[in-house]
Amino acid sequence: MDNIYTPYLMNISDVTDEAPGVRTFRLNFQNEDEGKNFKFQAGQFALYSAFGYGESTFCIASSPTRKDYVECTFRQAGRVTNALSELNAGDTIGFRGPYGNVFPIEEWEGKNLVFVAGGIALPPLRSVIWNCLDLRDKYKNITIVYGAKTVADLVYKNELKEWTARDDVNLVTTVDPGGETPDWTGKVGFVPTVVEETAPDSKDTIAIVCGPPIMIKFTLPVLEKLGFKQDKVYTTLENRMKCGLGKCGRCNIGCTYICKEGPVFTAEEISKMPDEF
Amino acid sequence: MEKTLKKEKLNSLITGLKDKGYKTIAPKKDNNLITLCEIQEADEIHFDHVQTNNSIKEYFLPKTEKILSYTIEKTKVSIEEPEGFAVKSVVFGSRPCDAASLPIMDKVFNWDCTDKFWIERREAITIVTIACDKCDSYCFCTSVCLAPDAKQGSDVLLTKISDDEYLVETETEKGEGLIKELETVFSEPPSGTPDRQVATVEKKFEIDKVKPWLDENFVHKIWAEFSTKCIGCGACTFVCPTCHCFDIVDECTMSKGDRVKNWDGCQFKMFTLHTSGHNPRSTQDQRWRQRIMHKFKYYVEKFDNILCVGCGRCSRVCPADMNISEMLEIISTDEGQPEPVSKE
Amino acid sequence: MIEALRKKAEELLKNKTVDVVYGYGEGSVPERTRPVFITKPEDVNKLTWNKYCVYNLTTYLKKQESRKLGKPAIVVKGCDAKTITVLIKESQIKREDIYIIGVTCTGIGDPPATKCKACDVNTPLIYDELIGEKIGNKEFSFEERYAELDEYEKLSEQEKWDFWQKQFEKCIKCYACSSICPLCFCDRCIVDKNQPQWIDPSAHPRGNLSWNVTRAYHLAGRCINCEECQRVCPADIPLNLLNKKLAKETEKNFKYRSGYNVDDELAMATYKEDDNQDFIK
Amino acid sequence: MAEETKFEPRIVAFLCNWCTYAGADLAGTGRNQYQANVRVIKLPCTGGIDPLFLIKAFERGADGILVSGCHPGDCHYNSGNYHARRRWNVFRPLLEFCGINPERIQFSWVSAAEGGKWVETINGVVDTVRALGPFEGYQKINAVGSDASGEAATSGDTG
Amino acid sequence: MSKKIGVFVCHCGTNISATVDVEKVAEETKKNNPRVAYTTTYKYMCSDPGQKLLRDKIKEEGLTGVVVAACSPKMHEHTFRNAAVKTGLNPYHVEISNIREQCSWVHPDIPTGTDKSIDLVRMMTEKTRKDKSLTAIKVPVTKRALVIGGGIAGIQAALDIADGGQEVVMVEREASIGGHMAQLSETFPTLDCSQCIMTPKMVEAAQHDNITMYTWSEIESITGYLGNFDVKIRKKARSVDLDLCTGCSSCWQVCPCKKIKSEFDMGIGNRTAIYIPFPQAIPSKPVIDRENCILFKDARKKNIKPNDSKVCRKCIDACPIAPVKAIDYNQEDEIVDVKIGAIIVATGFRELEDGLYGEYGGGKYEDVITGLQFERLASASGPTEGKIKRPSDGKEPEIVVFIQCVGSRDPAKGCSYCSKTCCMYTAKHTMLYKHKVHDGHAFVFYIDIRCAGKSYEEFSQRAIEEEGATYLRGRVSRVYKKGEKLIVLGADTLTGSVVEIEADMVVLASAMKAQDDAEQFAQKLSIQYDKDKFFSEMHPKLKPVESSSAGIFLAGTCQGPKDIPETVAQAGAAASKVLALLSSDELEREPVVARVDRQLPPVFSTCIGCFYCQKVCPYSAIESEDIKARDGSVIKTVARVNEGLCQGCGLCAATCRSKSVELEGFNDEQIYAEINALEFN
Repeated sequence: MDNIYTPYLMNISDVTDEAPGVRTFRLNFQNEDEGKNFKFQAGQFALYSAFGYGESTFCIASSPTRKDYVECTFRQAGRVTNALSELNAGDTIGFRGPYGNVFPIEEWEGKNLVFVAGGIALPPLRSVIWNCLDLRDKYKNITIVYGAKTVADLVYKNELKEWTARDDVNLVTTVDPGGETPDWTGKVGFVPTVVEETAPDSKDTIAIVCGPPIMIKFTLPVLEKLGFKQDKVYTTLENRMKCGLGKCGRCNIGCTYICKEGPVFTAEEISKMPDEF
Repeated sequence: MEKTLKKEKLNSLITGLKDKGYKTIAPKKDNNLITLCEIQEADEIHFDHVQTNNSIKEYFLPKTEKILSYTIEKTKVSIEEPEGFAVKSVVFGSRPCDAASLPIMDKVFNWDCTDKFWIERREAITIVTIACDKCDSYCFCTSVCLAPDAKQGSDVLLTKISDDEYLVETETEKGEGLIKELETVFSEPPSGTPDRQVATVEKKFEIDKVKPWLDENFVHKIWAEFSTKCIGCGACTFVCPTCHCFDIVDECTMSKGDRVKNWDGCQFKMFTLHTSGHNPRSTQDQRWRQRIMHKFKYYVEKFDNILCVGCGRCSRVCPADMNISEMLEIISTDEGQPEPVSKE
Repeated sequence: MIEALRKKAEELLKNKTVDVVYGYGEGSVPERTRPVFITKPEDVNKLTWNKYCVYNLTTYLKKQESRKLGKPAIVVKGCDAKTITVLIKESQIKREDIYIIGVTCTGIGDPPATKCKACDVNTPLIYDELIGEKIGNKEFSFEERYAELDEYEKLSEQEKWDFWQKQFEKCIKCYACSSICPLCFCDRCIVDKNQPQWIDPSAHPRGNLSWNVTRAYHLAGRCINCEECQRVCPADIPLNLLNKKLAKETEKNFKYRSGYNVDDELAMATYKEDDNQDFIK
Repeated sequence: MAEETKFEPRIVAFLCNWCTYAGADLAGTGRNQYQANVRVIKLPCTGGIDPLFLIKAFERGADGILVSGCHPGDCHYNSGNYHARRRWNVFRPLLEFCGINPERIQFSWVSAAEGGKWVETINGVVDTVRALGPFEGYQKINAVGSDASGEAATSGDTG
Repeated sequence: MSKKIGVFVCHCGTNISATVDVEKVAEETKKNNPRVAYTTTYKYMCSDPGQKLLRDKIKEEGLTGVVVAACSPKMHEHTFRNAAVKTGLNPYHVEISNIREQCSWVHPDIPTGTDKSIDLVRMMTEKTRKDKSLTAIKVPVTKRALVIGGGIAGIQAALDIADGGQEVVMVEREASIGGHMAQLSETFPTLDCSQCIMTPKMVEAAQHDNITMYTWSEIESITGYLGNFDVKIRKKARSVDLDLCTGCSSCWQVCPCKKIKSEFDMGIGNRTAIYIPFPQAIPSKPVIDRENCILFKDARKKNIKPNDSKVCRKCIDACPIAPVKAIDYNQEDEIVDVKIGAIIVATGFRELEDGLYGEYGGGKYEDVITGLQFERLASASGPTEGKIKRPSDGKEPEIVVFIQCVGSRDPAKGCSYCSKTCCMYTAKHTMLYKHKVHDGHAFVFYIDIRCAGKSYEEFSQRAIEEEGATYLRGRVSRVYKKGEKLIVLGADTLTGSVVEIEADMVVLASAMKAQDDAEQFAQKLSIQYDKDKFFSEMHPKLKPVESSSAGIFLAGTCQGPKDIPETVAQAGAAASKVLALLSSDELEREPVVARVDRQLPPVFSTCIGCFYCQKVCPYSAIESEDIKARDGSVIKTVARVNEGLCQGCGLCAATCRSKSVELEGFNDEQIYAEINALEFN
């Protein structure tokens, strides 16, 4: 019988420093067969292990359309992420996943998409953004509103440039007041305000929001005001997890296990959950 | 299959089990405790108790268990799968409530994917239960749809029919197989209806009223009122036969390590603490609510089972005398409207 | 006594001297009591006092949930009262922030708790109001105080190791011992520090040895011998033996007994130039 | 056990920077040879040694530990060694009470001038621990988890 | 940060490579240690090419951590850290593995030494994995010095600093500066008049633009640290307004209390209740002795304000200052706050209490006096105007016995140490006596004569040979009174005979003791003191004027008995240290300091505020900090380390039960990593 707790062994093939304390690993399966059989969909997460320190949960940040590798972006915070950040290209990490549900991107086909992300919450959306961009003709307008505290805190700076350059993507970047640099050309202001200013048309549009709780709290009313129905607004949740498999018993909000029924939820689903965030 | 077991045959039974390659786990007195633990001789077995202090859980979900080990050489890691954790054993003399916990927990350990550490042990271990001939005021199996002679989870159920004789009933093929393996130890069933000596466990609350109340009262002042005295330890969850929450940690030296699955409990404040310092269940009332909700609402919704077998251990060990059946009694008799209190 | 206790509690609540009274109430069974938190004068009849009032209620001084109820009056036996002295010394509470209802006590538990055998605080050393007839506190010799250690100290090294290994093996890391301890008041217990993880969190013999030894060591010169850790241990580990051993060494080496005098310097936060150093080469 | 292999005790020494570490340096400068069983961990002061360090050293397989710092009154930080001494005054009996031979944790004062005493001390520790033999008790519990399941770890098997 | 560690194994010529296979160490390290990206060996790492190699490889290989396996860190840790800094690498990512002093030099067997080296290097690479960048702590410096004590040490130090251009605040607890030196008659070995050389210095100090003087004042408290002390000075109520008073003497001339024993005259002269301690006092303005003044006595008795008492108002009536009198009976203590950058402690000594030697009649017979009392007798400005008279009857003593080592070198009763000055001043006393009483005879009982100092030996020889003092080697067993005479019973150990002398006066060369309140004072300053309560220098040889606390220096006899030249030299030395310190605007300190954990809300800190750390800290470097909510309410009170005071011992870190305090450079992760890398299992 397979051990559900055994991770794949992966090589770190590339390390990118995104922002202070934020880093992206590109990972390749050490066993090629495992790599060939591996499949995931946008929205899913995994448990990454720094051997000797333990496992940490975060989303898969690369698109399922890029099949040769998996990428993850994490911020140094606890024991495991600190240990991960010590690693270099060539080192081994463990990967257990993919777990959780997915963004229903097929349902979104033929619709406009608005992605709203704040700070270190762009990585969960990056997977689905690239997924949709790689299938560009299936979707109508794609708008991305992304904000961070300061210019330095913006992640995926190269990709932001790439998106800016593309004429089939409307990228709006913003930084919190005081976080701008002299040569900053984006907006200055908090994400909810910028969303309101950008005022994407809610008709036939799906909004995908991801960010710190405070940002979500203020963005949802803005979207509502813009006419977005709760079931057209998606977000991802995170909670402390140990197994990722619905067994260890801690990631539930009320009856809902984030690891199994999530992490992707509509605003409607979330509004029905008890207040235990 | 029905048989009887004479007490005088116990020796042969235990020796027989040993001969057939079984490890025997049975209640044994250890100072102030009655512990389910490995025994060698029938004499070691203790009978005259209500309940063992530890539950059967630890033979399927040990308090600490290696789920993999690895060696680190420079940049390379090699993983070694643990082996030999499922040892052919018989748990002899556990209580029906303990046995009943196992099929309940099978559900979560089989949810979508199978936890082999649980399942392989389940396969390797045969449960021979002895129905309760006595109980105490903490017992409430009858309130959670079980009974002192409940059969759920047992492979073989023994019921005392006289001072030196047990009625032996097999409940599963595995149980039947075991009895057959040791056929000579058992006698034929008595003719007529045997006098089953089974304790009478008082019914404390109407379980049917519990979930409807919980559905309505996620926010209620009773959570805080009842749990002010809770000290936030893990005693209740660790002695509970159905509490199965666990933690996964790495323990290692520089070059080799183990990934370990340890018991964890929802009453600890660390249980849900994010690395950011945020805690979705930051106060004891929230944690106490989680425990009750998990057992009597969430698990029911997910797996159609109450996550409680009424063994009463949590209430016996609670350092602050938090009594779960008392809580449920309050809930099941609360006729009033929900009393929402504002959240801080 | 119960009446006097209830009357006092009622008066304190009525006068708004305090917001809550931490006391003992009836428990699940007659042989048990449980902590109760009385906030309304009309509820004082829930208070009781008998030989099953084993709890050291001062532990609720460290808990945010009970502290939220406001300024407490707290029912303490002589042994429990010593905790308050330590808590004051260790800047955890201010004397004026609590009201101490001392109860005289001739022993609790059935059979009587070990700590009661050489009890020298039948009358609490610190209180605002004393309930019950004042009892002249007895004095015991050093040997009498630590008599229960004798049989264990006599064991050979191997016997000691085996004894404690057998005890620690039972530990399930439920942390009832530290949760109940009124002096284990750290926000983050050392066992929960994972960068680095000094104490293996697993309940295997290695993790259990380091946890139990560290827990005891962290109470050196502090433990006031309320024996709550031992009482609550679901694995029946005689934890207080470790605490007591440390108390003995602290008294032997530093002439210090925790909880007796608020003016004493904390044993483990000070030193004397002539401290014992026989063992140092 | 099949054959006798010569037991070499594994010793960890926690030394203060100012006295004993310098004393050990002096022994080196004087080319005073001693047994090579010791691995030194340097700290500013013995007062900075938490008993957890010692437990962890045993967990990582040490057969013996030496803690050494400045003589009383010589502490670079005025009173660090006095506080350390207090700690050991209670910690040592605690370990002894738990069945750990106190000879496995030794303490000494070795000044920066006492290269000779360092050699003597470390040889003494090595010899004493060699005579005591491997720290089997701890070795057994250290092995737990790495080659046995939790269940086996809790069985009363004393081998 | 990703860790890429480079390991450089030094041959140290053959010092290491002769007994350690350095190539194997490098190879094994490269092969096994995670995060080690580069290893090499080199003949002499500390040489210029060695350091260049280190710098080049840091850059080429992109190393973020370095382990140099070489000699003791005490030798070249600094060298290699500095080399790393030049490449832009933070120096605290460089660690030394000591494989020379603690390996190659002490283990001759190559396999053994090699194995141990591999282990030591592994432990250090693991520690390096956990190294964090640390930046030197910069502390601004307040350019003002505080000198505590206005004796010769304090005055000298203050003048030197003031002349160096820095501000000085001087605090003297007596009514006048001058100290013991002002009491002396003449000084050895030149016999020049003490007043003549002291008074000009006192005046200079008083008039110096850079010196602010507080007499009749004491230190209330000192907080802060090197460069940034906050000092509270208590100006005791003098009852006289120093600004108004001209020192005209009208008041003390009319004072009716004339029989108060003068402290300055060591009790053998009298003074009034409103008084100046001595005629040359600076400031030359009086103080009212509130204990003895009848007005204050009356006010205390009646529990009224002093100014409301009508018992005696002679002084205020006599005060010519108008319209506001210079005397203010109701004056109260005043607290002055000053910010200070460095401190010199020059609080001096006291003479051994004379009652201690009852067998010598000390404190019992009036004519048994102490050395300082003799100074006052011999002083031209003393109560006898320099005439040697017996205190009891004013007669000129014909035979005077001087007893040396009273209290000194007597661990049983007095002090174990030698008071250092007594041999010389006793010799001086015999001379002064002979000069004034030509027919007189001086006997000296001594144990040893210790006259090490320029011209000292010659001086004491002169006392014996030219001035005719009789030196007897031995102890005096008893002095008792017989009629008007004092019988001195002693032993002459050189002849082995018992000596009995009928003396008119006995002078005890009493020991120099630390001030009575030295212990409390040291605690106030957080400086160390020795068993005799003299303040301890940081290092007995190399840091003789530094106290154990950074920024606090010692001068004069508060640190131990010494004579005037030595005191002046030490004061000058302390002053130069202070000047050096005050010459920079900012001080840089090694960042090896403790830190109390701080976290984001809602945790803020894992510290629970038990303050054990504060109690064990030898430097008072732990403060308490209230973490407040937006509304100002206190959420939590936690410990905080004052970086300026912390010396990096780590006591707090080891004391903290929750390990919420860590020592930078030796933090928990680093030590854990070292232990974890033992790989014994």
